[in-house]
Amino acid sequence: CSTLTLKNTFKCYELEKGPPMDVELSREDALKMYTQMVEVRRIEVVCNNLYKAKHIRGFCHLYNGQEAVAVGMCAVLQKKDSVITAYRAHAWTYLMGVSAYGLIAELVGVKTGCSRGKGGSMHTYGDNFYGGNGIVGAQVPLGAGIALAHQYKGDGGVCVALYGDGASNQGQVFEAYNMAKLWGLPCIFVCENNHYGMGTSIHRHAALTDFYMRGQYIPGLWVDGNQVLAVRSATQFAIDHAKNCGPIVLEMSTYRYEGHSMSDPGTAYRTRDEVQTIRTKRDPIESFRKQILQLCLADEEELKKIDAKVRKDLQAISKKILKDREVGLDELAADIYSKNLEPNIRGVSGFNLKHKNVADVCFGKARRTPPSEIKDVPIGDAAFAAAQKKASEESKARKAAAAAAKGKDGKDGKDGKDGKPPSDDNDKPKDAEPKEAKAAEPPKAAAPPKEPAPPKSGDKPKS
Amino acid sequence: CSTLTLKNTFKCYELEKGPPMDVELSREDALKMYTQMVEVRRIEVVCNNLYKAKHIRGFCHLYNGQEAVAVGMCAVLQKKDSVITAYRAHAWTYLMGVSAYGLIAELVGVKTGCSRGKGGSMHTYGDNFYGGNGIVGAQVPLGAGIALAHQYKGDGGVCVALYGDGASNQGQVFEAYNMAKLWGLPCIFVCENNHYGMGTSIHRHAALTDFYMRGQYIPGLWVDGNQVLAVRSATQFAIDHAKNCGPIVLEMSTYRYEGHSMSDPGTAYRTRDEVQTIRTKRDPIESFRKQILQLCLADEEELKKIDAKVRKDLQAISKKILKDREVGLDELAADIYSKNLEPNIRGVSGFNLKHKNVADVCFGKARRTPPSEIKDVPIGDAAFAAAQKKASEESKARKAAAAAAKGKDGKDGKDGKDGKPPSDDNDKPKDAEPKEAKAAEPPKAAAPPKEPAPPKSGDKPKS
Amino acid sequence: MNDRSVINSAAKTFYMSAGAVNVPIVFRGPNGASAGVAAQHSQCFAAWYAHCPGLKVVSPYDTEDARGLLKSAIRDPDPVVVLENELMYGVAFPVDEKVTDVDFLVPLGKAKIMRPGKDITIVAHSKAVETALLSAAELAKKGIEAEVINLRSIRPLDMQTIFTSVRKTHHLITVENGWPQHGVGAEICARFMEDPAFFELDAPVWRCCGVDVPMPYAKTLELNALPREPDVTAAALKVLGKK
Amino acid sequence: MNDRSVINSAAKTFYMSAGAVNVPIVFRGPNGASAGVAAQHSQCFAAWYAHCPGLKVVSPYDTEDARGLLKSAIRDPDPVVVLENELMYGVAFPVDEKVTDVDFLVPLGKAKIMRPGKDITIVAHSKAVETALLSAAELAKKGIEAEVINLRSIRPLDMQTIFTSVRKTHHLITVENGWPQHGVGAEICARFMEDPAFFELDAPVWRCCGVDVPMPYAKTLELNALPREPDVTAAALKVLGKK
Ligand SMILES: Cc1ncc(C[n+]2csc(CCOP(=O)(O)OP(=O)(O)O)c2C)c(N)n1
Ligand SMILES: Cc1ncc(C[n+]2csc(CCOP(=O)(O)OP(=O)(O)O)c2C)c(N)n1
Ligand SMILES: [Mg+2]
Ligand SMILES: [Mg+2]
Repeated sequence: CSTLTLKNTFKCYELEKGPPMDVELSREDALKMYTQMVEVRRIEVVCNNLYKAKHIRGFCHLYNGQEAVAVGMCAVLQKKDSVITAYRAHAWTYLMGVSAYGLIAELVGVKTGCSRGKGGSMHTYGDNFYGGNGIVGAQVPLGAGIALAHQYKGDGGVCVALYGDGASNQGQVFEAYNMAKLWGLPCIFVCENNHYGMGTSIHRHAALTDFYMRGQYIPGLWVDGNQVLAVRSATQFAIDHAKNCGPIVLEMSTYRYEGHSMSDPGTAYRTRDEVQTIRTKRDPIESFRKQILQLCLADEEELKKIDAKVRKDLQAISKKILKDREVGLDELAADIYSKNLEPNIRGVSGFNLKHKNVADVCFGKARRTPPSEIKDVPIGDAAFAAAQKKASEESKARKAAAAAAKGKDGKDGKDGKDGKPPSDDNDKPKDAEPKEAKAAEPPKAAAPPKEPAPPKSGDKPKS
Repeated sequence: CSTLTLKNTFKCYELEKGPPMDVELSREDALKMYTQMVEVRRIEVVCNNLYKAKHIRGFCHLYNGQEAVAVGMCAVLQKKDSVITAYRAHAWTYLMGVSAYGLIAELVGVKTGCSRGKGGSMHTYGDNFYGGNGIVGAQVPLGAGIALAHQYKGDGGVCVALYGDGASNQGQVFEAYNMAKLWGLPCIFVCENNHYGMGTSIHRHAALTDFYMRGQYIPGLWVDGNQVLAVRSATQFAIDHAKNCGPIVLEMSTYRYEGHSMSDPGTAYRTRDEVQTIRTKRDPIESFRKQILQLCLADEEELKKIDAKVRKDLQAISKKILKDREVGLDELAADIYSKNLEPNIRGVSGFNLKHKNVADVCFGKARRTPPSEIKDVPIGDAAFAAAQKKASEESKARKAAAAAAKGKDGKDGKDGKDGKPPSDDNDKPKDAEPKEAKAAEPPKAAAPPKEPAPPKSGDKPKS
Repeated sequence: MNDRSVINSAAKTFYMSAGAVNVPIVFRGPNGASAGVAAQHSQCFAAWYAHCPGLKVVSPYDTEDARGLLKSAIRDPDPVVVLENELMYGVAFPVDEKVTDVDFLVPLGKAKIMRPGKDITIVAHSKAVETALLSAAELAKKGIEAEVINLRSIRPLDMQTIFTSVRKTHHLITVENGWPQHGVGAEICARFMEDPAFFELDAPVWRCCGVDVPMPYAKTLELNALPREPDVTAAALKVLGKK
Repeated sequence: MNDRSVINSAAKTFYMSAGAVNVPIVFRGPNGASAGVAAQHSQCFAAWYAHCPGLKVVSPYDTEDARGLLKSAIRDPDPVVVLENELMYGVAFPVDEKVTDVDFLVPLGKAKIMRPGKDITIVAHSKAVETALLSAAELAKKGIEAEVINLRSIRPLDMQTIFTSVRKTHHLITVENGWPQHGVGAEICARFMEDPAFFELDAPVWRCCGVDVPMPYAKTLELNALPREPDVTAAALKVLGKK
């Protein structure tokens, strides 16, 4: 195991301290992450070729250049954690457990695809991987919802919700921020800033290009997203934060080498020079390779072997996939509903198709929440009220203790100045417990659940 | 004219300085604003009574307690400026030029209403007043669009887009912020913070309750919205800012005395005490009355006379309105389209209604943009490109001047390092002029149009 | 959460994932016109949502519907949109004891015959069922027995119940408070065109719908913007050739 | 800008303001299925928008439509939704010289007869017009003369042109790439039920629509998810009782 000091990799926003700058790297981890980065890049090379050969159709968004983000993050995510991302989803799909075969086959549209060829490039799913999403920004509130499920189930998991720099301007992102903060959700918002939307540079689409600050009242961390070790550290830091203090925003500063999608040559809105400079100076794989060699965790030969093996394996996979078939026409009307109610589905000219469920022969099954998992825990406003109640009880306890220490009466735990019982306050959500009576001033916030420090970003008016 | 020093009325966010604290108040202005505040409150009293007597139906959102905001703002808005707000629109409608008669009649649903009774409480319009809007937050992007129209027409007007504290969490508000900032729109975003959404206190709906900071990269100003003079100063300040530097966010801190709408008693989520305290200590009318008396701009007697006259006038209006009739059934199918294409409109049971246009007999007419007003000015991306071009030309001019000063050749105004003409750069929006070739670094923003200083809020990471 | 999210994220995911990810979510809320709330707050979304495969859409009328359909929606593994009517929130209906049972469910996708009849079928959903029932009572006075069908589900549409009824009555009108174009009645008309039941009709199907205008505020206009009992009764008589 | 804003702010304002505030705005963009882009990017919004009074909705097919309808939309004082088809962006059509005139307009609300015929009417919009024309060519080989109508506008629907055609052909099918339920064809069926032209029909109206599923990615499924020439031809023959 070697120790290594990170440089220029983080900027903090509303955080007392960031991730540690000294990181450990074992030979095992180094080789694993290196291999994964090489794999996900190679997968894209294969996809690129298959697209050009017209085996893949429609949209196809490549991840080349951004590999360190997915690999670094997945290096520390655990089985219980979940991920949701946008349409640039290949690397994520693979790292979240879908085989390269299942992934590429999906893009080719054959039956062996992880969505049986019905979803295509943007719609791949796995265990705790809630997919790509073709609607810019739509996955972000869904991610907050998944985080709410983690909180509700108390399973200790966090949700990573990824979105691009372009998506960061979507209103629904801000709605998700607000609710995640209010409810203290274990959500890690990750902006993969590759510096362009669909042909639009960040300066043309975002009024504030410091994407790690855009949570405003949510702490943020800027990360050099082309350094896999920085990403890994930042992610561990973010997981700890999300579990203990609620949401956090990570900006992974990175770059995409290819066009936005296969139909974009990627040269109309940026110079070839710009792309070339990043490729030579900041390539995530190249720079990690150098780090590994410098630390003597592996030698050149070993790494070359990995490269060669990955290349060979994927070539074989790609070849094999091309022999696979699409699903039969009977699946046109399959799996529209998990519990279908109308056996006949309307075809182009009449109700001549039969619905069927093939979910069971696919990689996953429709999972229903078993009654044992349904809990009576407060969420949303109820969670808020519970937190208020807890805070109020703690304050009573403190006062009582203080009073006792001074030898005064403990007032039976009530502290209403005018002697009203606390339940006199009408401002309680349904089902909530009574809490302290309010002052005539507009009410102050109780601490949101699990949030130890109040937000700071708002406390600095200049004059 | 008296001078008066404001206290505790402003907090600045990302502004070098706020409005002046010394304000002038003439007798004329004092009496005008006082009268208006009394009028808009009285209008609401009348509406309240008419509602209880079942003459007004449906939603009805009263403005009591917030009068200083509308009156103070309208005191400095000019004819060329425009306003758009939400459903709590009575005071705004009146102050933007609709008569009390037209307004109240609209609520009663009669033909003399400013929307002929077809719009009701939330849908009233006037010259440069783009209405109430029943969809929380929807008016904010519309307001940014109106500001874009002011910019496009170059008419020197600004748009005031008002929204509540609850609405401030709507995603579309953030989308409007972003585009307003990017395009340097003359838009004044105004959050009327009355401390509650629909039964939800700000601390339960907003993760950051400093609404004047929520533009983040847009400067903001907190204003004591119960002091009409503070509101007036802040508005003048905001107009100047909007015209010269682009958007600004004002938070008008205020309070609503009544329930959210007539169906809400307004006591389930706040204490009676809270309401009472504001009424006695911070009432906008009472405190302005005191200021006027203190400054000897008028005497008690005069103000009482105003009160009495307003009361009497509105009583008369209210009485008269009740004698008015609803529009005829023929107007059910009137004014669906400005230029209708299908003479028969489907009634409940067949195409038995006739479309008609009554717009001409109403207070306004459908206004089409005359060809003479259609300009070929760049907006959006084109405006951005134009600004870039201007900046580039200025920089060339500077360099040429410097070179000339040093006795070197001016290079014909080209400064491409490799001798390429500037038009070699592919990153230009359609219709835009060629601009300078880019460096290999991700591009830097050109100054947005009309925006002299770069945003500051983003420049302070802690570590 | 806007309409596109409902469709794109909830309705399509099960299909796109080839059955791997089901979306057991219920969207519920007031739908259609309330009283005096004007155009922006009065719109029936039944046809919009029901246009989209992957969603199930129900539109309860009375207490039994409201309880039974919502409970079924919650227990269902697919996304269900429950379109409630604000005006019905305050209306109490007598209910059978079984309705209060914790396991009382109303099956999704099945219509309910509210009143049997042999002369004409009146199909409606949500508050329009009330209008249909009032009309049936009125028609009864004229010796006409109308069969009133409460759709309950808009997607899937329980056409079998309607076809069966029409095989008996040979006449059909639809009543809805939503707009006509591409509405619920329109689909029922189209289904008849495409089914042998078409030849059971003794007259074309007729639609009573909300007037094709945004909802006005003024009371008289508002009242006249939605089908009322006399409208439905008149339509029924017309279809029956009695007028 | 989501769908509700289009409806609530643009469509309803003129009515709510009793004609004081018109909203001269054009919403344009690709609509319907493209190629290989799967469920989230393939949806026809024609029926959704056309459901709502206050909007005008057009759906161009060829170059002439695209230019003429867009220009008319821009010059129109009301909100107009222009639903373009991504797959047609790359298709060149020969055009008459007049089409290139700066003042060339295609009137909103009027359908166009693309090919006259006397045996059956085929109504379509957007890319489905192509399918209808292909089918008409195929039918011609069998000696059947189909009249193909390009709707151009979905709201208002130019029913007069369709009625007139059917008075001649006595047979009608509709073709659309959108989903069937509450779709464009459904409304046309309903309008026939309610018009004397109903009695001109020698057979019920038949719809060819997109299959009632989210759009799959796999090529064969995708191809089969939309009506193709043989589907339309078969439907036409069926309606004509020739098969
Ligand atoms: C709601 C929505 N608007 C527009 C689009 C078209 N679109 C697809 S990707 C994209 C750009 C997004 O850029 P960014 O978020 O930076 O992600 P990146 O592609 O760089 O990974 C746009 C505008 C869409 N799919 N959905
Ligand atoms: C999009 C939308 N969501 C919900 C509602 C219901 N609603 C009406 S007013 C309101 C509260 C808004 O509060 P705020 O913005 O603070 O304005 P205030 O009423 O205090 O003036 C809500 C939730 C609505 N009209 N539109
Ligand atoms: Mg990007
Ligand atoms: Mg409020």
